[in-house]
Amino acid sequence: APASGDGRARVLAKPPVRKLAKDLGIDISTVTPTGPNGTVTREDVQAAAAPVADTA
Amino acid sequence: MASEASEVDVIVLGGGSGGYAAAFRAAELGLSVTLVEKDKVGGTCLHYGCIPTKALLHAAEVADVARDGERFGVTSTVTGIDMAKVNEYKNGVVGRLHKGLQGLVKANKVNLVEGAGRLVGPNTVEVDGTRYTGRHIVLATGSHARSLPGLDIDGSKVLTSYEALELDRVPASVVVLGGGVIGVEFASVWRSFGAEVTIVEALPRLLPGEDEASSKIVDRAFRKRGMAIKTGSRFAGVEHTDDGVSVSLENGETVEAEMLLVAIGRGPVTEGLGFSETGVGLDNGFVATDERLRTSIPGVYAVGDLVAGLQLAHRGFAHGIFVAEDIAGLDPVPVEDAGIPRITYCDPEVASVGLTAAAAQERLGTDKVTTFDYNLAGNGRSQILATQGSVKVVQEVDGPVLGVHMVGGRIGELIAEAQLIYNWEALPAEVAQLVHPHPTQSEALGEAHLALAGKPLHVHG
Amino acid sequence: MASEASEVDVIVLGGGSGGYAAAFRAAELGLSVTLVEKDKVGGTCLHYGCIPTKALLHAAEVADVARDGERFGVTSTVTGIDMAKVNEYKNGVVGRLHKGLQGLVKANKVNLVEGAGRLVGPNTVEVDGTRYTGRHIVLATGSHARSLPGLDIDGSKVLTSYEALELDRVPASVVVLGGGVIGVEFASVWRSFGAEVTIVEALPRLLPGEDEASSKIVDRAFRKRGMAIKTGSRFAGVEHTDDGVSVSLENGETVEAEMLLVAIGRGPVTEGLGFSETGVGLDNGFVATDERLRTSIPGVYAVGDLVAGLQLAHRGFAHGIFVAEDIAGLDPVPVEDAGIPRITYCDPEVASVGLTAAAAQERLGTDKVTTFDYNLAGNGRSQILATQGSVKVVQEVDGPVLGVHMVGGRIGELIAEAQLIYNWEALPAEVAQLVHPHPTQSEALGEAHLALAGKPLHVHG
Ligand SMILES: Cc1cc2nc3c(=O)[nH]c(=O)nc-3n(C[C@H](O)[C@H](O)[C@H](O)COP(=O)(O)OP(=O)(O)OC[C@H]3O[C@@H](n4cnc5c(N)ncnc54)[C@H](O)[C@@H]3O)c2cc1C
Ligand SMILES: Cc1cc2nc3c(=O)[nH]c(=O)nc-3n(C[C@H](O)[C@H](O)[C@H](O)COP(=O)(O)OP(=O)(O)OC[C@H]3O[C@@H](n4cnc5c(N)ncnc54)[C@H](O)[C@@H]3O)c2cc1C
Repeated sequence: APASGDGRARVLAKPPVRKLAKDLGIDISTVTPTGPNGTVTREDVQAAAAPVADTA
Repeated sequence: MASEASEVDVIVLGGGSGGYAAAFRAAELGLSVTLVEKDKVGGTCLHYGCIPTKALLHAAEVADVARDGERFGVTSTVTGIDMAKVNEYKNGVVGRLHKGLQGLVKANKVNLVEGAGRLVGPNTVEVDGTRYTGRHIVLATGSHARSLPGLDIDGSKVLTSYEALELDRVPASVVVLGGGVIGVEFASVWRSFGAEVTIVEALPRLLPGEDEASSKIVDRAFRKRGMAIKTGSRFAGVEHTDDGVSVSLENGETVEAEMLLVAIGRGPVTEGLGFSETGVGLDNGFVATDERLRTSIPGVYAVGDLVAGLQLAHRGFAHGIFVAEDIAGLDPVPVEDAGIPRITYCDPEVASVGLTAAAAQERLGTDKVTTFDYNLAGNGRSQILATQGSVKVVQEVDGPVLGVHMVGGRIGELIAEAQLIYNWEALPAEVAQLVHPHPTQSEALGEAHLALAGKPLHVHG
Repeated sequence: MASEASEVDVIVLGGGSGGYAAAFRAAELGLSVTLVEKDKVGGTCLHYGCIPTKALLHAAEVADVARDGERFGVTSTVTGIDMAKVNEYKNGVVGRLHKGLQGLVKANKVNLVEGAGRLVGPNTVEVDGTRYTGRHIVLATGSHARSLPGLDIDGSKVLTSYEALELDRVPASVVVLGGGVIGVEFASVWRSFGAEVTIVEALPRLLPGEDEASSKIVDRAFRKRGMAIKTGSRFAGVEHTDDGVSVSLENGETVEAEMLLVAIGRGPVTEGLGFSETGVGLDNGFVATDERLRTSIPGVYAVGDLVAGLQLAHRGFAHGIFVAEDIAGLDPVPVEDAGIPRITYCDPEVASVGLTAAAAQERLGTDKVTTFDYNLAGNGRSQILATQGSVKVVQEVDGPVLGVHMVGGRIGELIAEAQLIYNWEALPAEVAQLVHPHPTQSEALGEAHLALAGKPLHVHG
């Protein structure tokens, strides 16, 4: 099981994508990864940031 | 009565790094912009700061290289420094860049008003009797050299950087008051040009804003270059003598020299410009702003050296761009000082980004911070360049890189990479997975990250 | 009969960049390692490649700087190049790094076997009659300079880089056959040292592996430096003359010179070492591997110049580290050539990472690729250094950076930052959000990203 606490070091994402999540105010450890080997992609972060209405 | 100009979206007061960046970006975003400048666009950085000092530092490097050619097998000699030609070169660089910048003012369709402006209302700037109103105002009047009470700048024996840049000769000897960035850069230039140099700094070390390890290396290198360094020494007074000055220190010592450079810091240009009269809140002389660079008056922003913090041209650029984008409603991410790269262009160069080891330890606790210091003796390219120094990386234990601190010839350019690592909060292992080109100085940065990731390659015990 | 040594986890055959990196990393990971080297640890790069050439290039830079001092106001002159001293300096650098590396072999507890090894079985290497068995074998025998049929290297008039590094004088004139990395680096050195230089290249441009824009700038700069460049010219033959050589081209031209440098490429060292006899699959002379650097024999890997692709020392490091981690079961990410930074250290320097514009267009379609070319004329620091060139960034439309291509004095170090941008698949806007230090050459990289992000700052029309 993933260690609790500081998820930042454990989530797989390219550094600029982690920065994007931070700028958008998103906790990247809550984003569902769709990239290779469970990597969080830029698109995953953007999807998590998009207002729910967009998906309607 | 004053005449009135039609209202624009943005008035920028001051055409230095912060001001022109705000003006250009605002214009790019379709806003109408008036830029008020009383001297020359480009401000301190282009005309009296970054560019002319770095030209002098390059001439200094050329002198050192040519003097030291034998060591590399090149039979070369230096017979003198021709300050007239040095200045011609320096002014040539400034002139070309100034011309380019003037072209950009036109290309961006920024309305340049030449003259001294004054804030006369929350939306209004007055220049030579004409009133300009803007939906937004950006204050960008920059900074000027500070002095001490009783320490009068006469421009010939007691100088600030402003006068020092115009010297038509190399002083035989000079006392540099202040071991901060500007002080050590001038000290480095003059030493390379052959002067006897004494640096006086009240704090216990040179470059007190840098990581202690960096200060130590510079101190050692400067002494090796033959400079006298008096840290922890407070200035008491200066007297003019027949051939120069006699500088006395609080500890009773005196130092004689041809000139005294006063480089004890720069203060904001906020007085007599109507700022406080109009209600712009000041703090210690600087314009008080929030993290979005908003002053106490709605619609009025401040950028650059006016805002307390790092006094750097590229911080001004970043501020200017931020404010323009904020005005245009793009909701940009605020600019944080810690993420702004810092370079001191003395020999050896010093560069850093992020937190010092001490600051990181203070913030996170000693046991949460680890550092690795890679000595440039292990770096092939540095051996080739015959330079010494180190690359120190500060890391949160099991976490991202918190700071990078480097000293060495030509090391300044490397901080651009470190800046990405710091701002993108990369883990050492993520940097270590990638490969640095061989043989470069950048490999030292790579080696430090390899070591922190537990996989050192060229690390000597 | 051969004696037997006890089995180890890893035998590495060849102690160059690829081999020693594999050995060190394997040892760090707790594996027992035997490293076989017939000459000197450090291999081509340290003794006959990267390091000595870059020392010569630095001496060349020193000569140029000292010769050109007047331009910066430094009254300097160069009266000669003392090749004995140049070589002393160069050998000093190599010697110090070699000593350091020998220390690392010991510190890492790698068992160094000095002698020529031969693969005699899928787990066995024989050296001077002793058989060493290893659970894994890493082939790392590197590469050697190639020649053409009928083109004999005599070591005095017709040389490869190997002999060229040992010259005790500067040739009055030289023909460089091959306009690739090694060719242009030697051409650059000799020109700075005062030789008449002619480069002959069969392909239509210098540095054919680089983006076409880079080749063009180097071509122009080299011509301005007084070199003769014959691209699209095929070598026909060489004759020895009384004072040198006469080189004839297929187009009927002949060029006379004191020496001919043959720099037409390097081939793998795979013959006579038992590779094919033992069943190691070869491809065009190179060892055939999959992306995890596995050869056709289980447990046998190949790294570095033996593996077709970029011939670079740091690729060797990356390969070596990868294989060691793979053997140790860490499941590392394969090393891709495109992400490896490339530098040519001639004057002006050339550096790149990722795809050329042409390659990107071929891969994604012309309309899916955009590029921005920032001229160093707009970069303050480059003006100060008096260097010309450009920074070109290739981007997928609305997507990440696909390649970076730079030319200019001292530009090589900047590719370390570009390498992060490329490998981390950053968007121009993500780079543009951060600020590059002023005044540096790295700002040119920043400006190119600002422009691609739609927010140019110092971009001249
Ligand atoms: C010697 C020296 C070396 C430096 N080297 C570097 C370096 O290498 N790198 C670096 O990043 N930074 C360097 N700096 C700092 C850098 O110059 C400043 O951080 C930068 O110039 C700040 O920009 P600014 O726009 O805030 O102010 P300024 O550049 O000071 O611009 C303010 C402008 O406002 C104008 N102005 C003022 N009052 C009025 C008015 N009432 N009406 C109209 N116009 C007005 C001024 O004429 C000026 O043009 C150096 C500074 C000095 C002094
Ligand atoms: C002139 C020149 C300049 C270069 N400049 C650069 C540069 O600036 N940057 C860069 O990245 N790359 C540069 N290179 C390329 C770089 O040197 C190679 O990519 C690198 O050395 C490859 O490493 P390697 O370990 O594969 O092979 P090598 O370094 O060639 O090492 C192979 C080793 O194996 C040993 N060996 C061979 N056969 C046997 C055997 N049978 N038994 C025992 N030992 C054996 C050899 O003695 C040698 O030490 C340059 C090359 C040259 C020639």
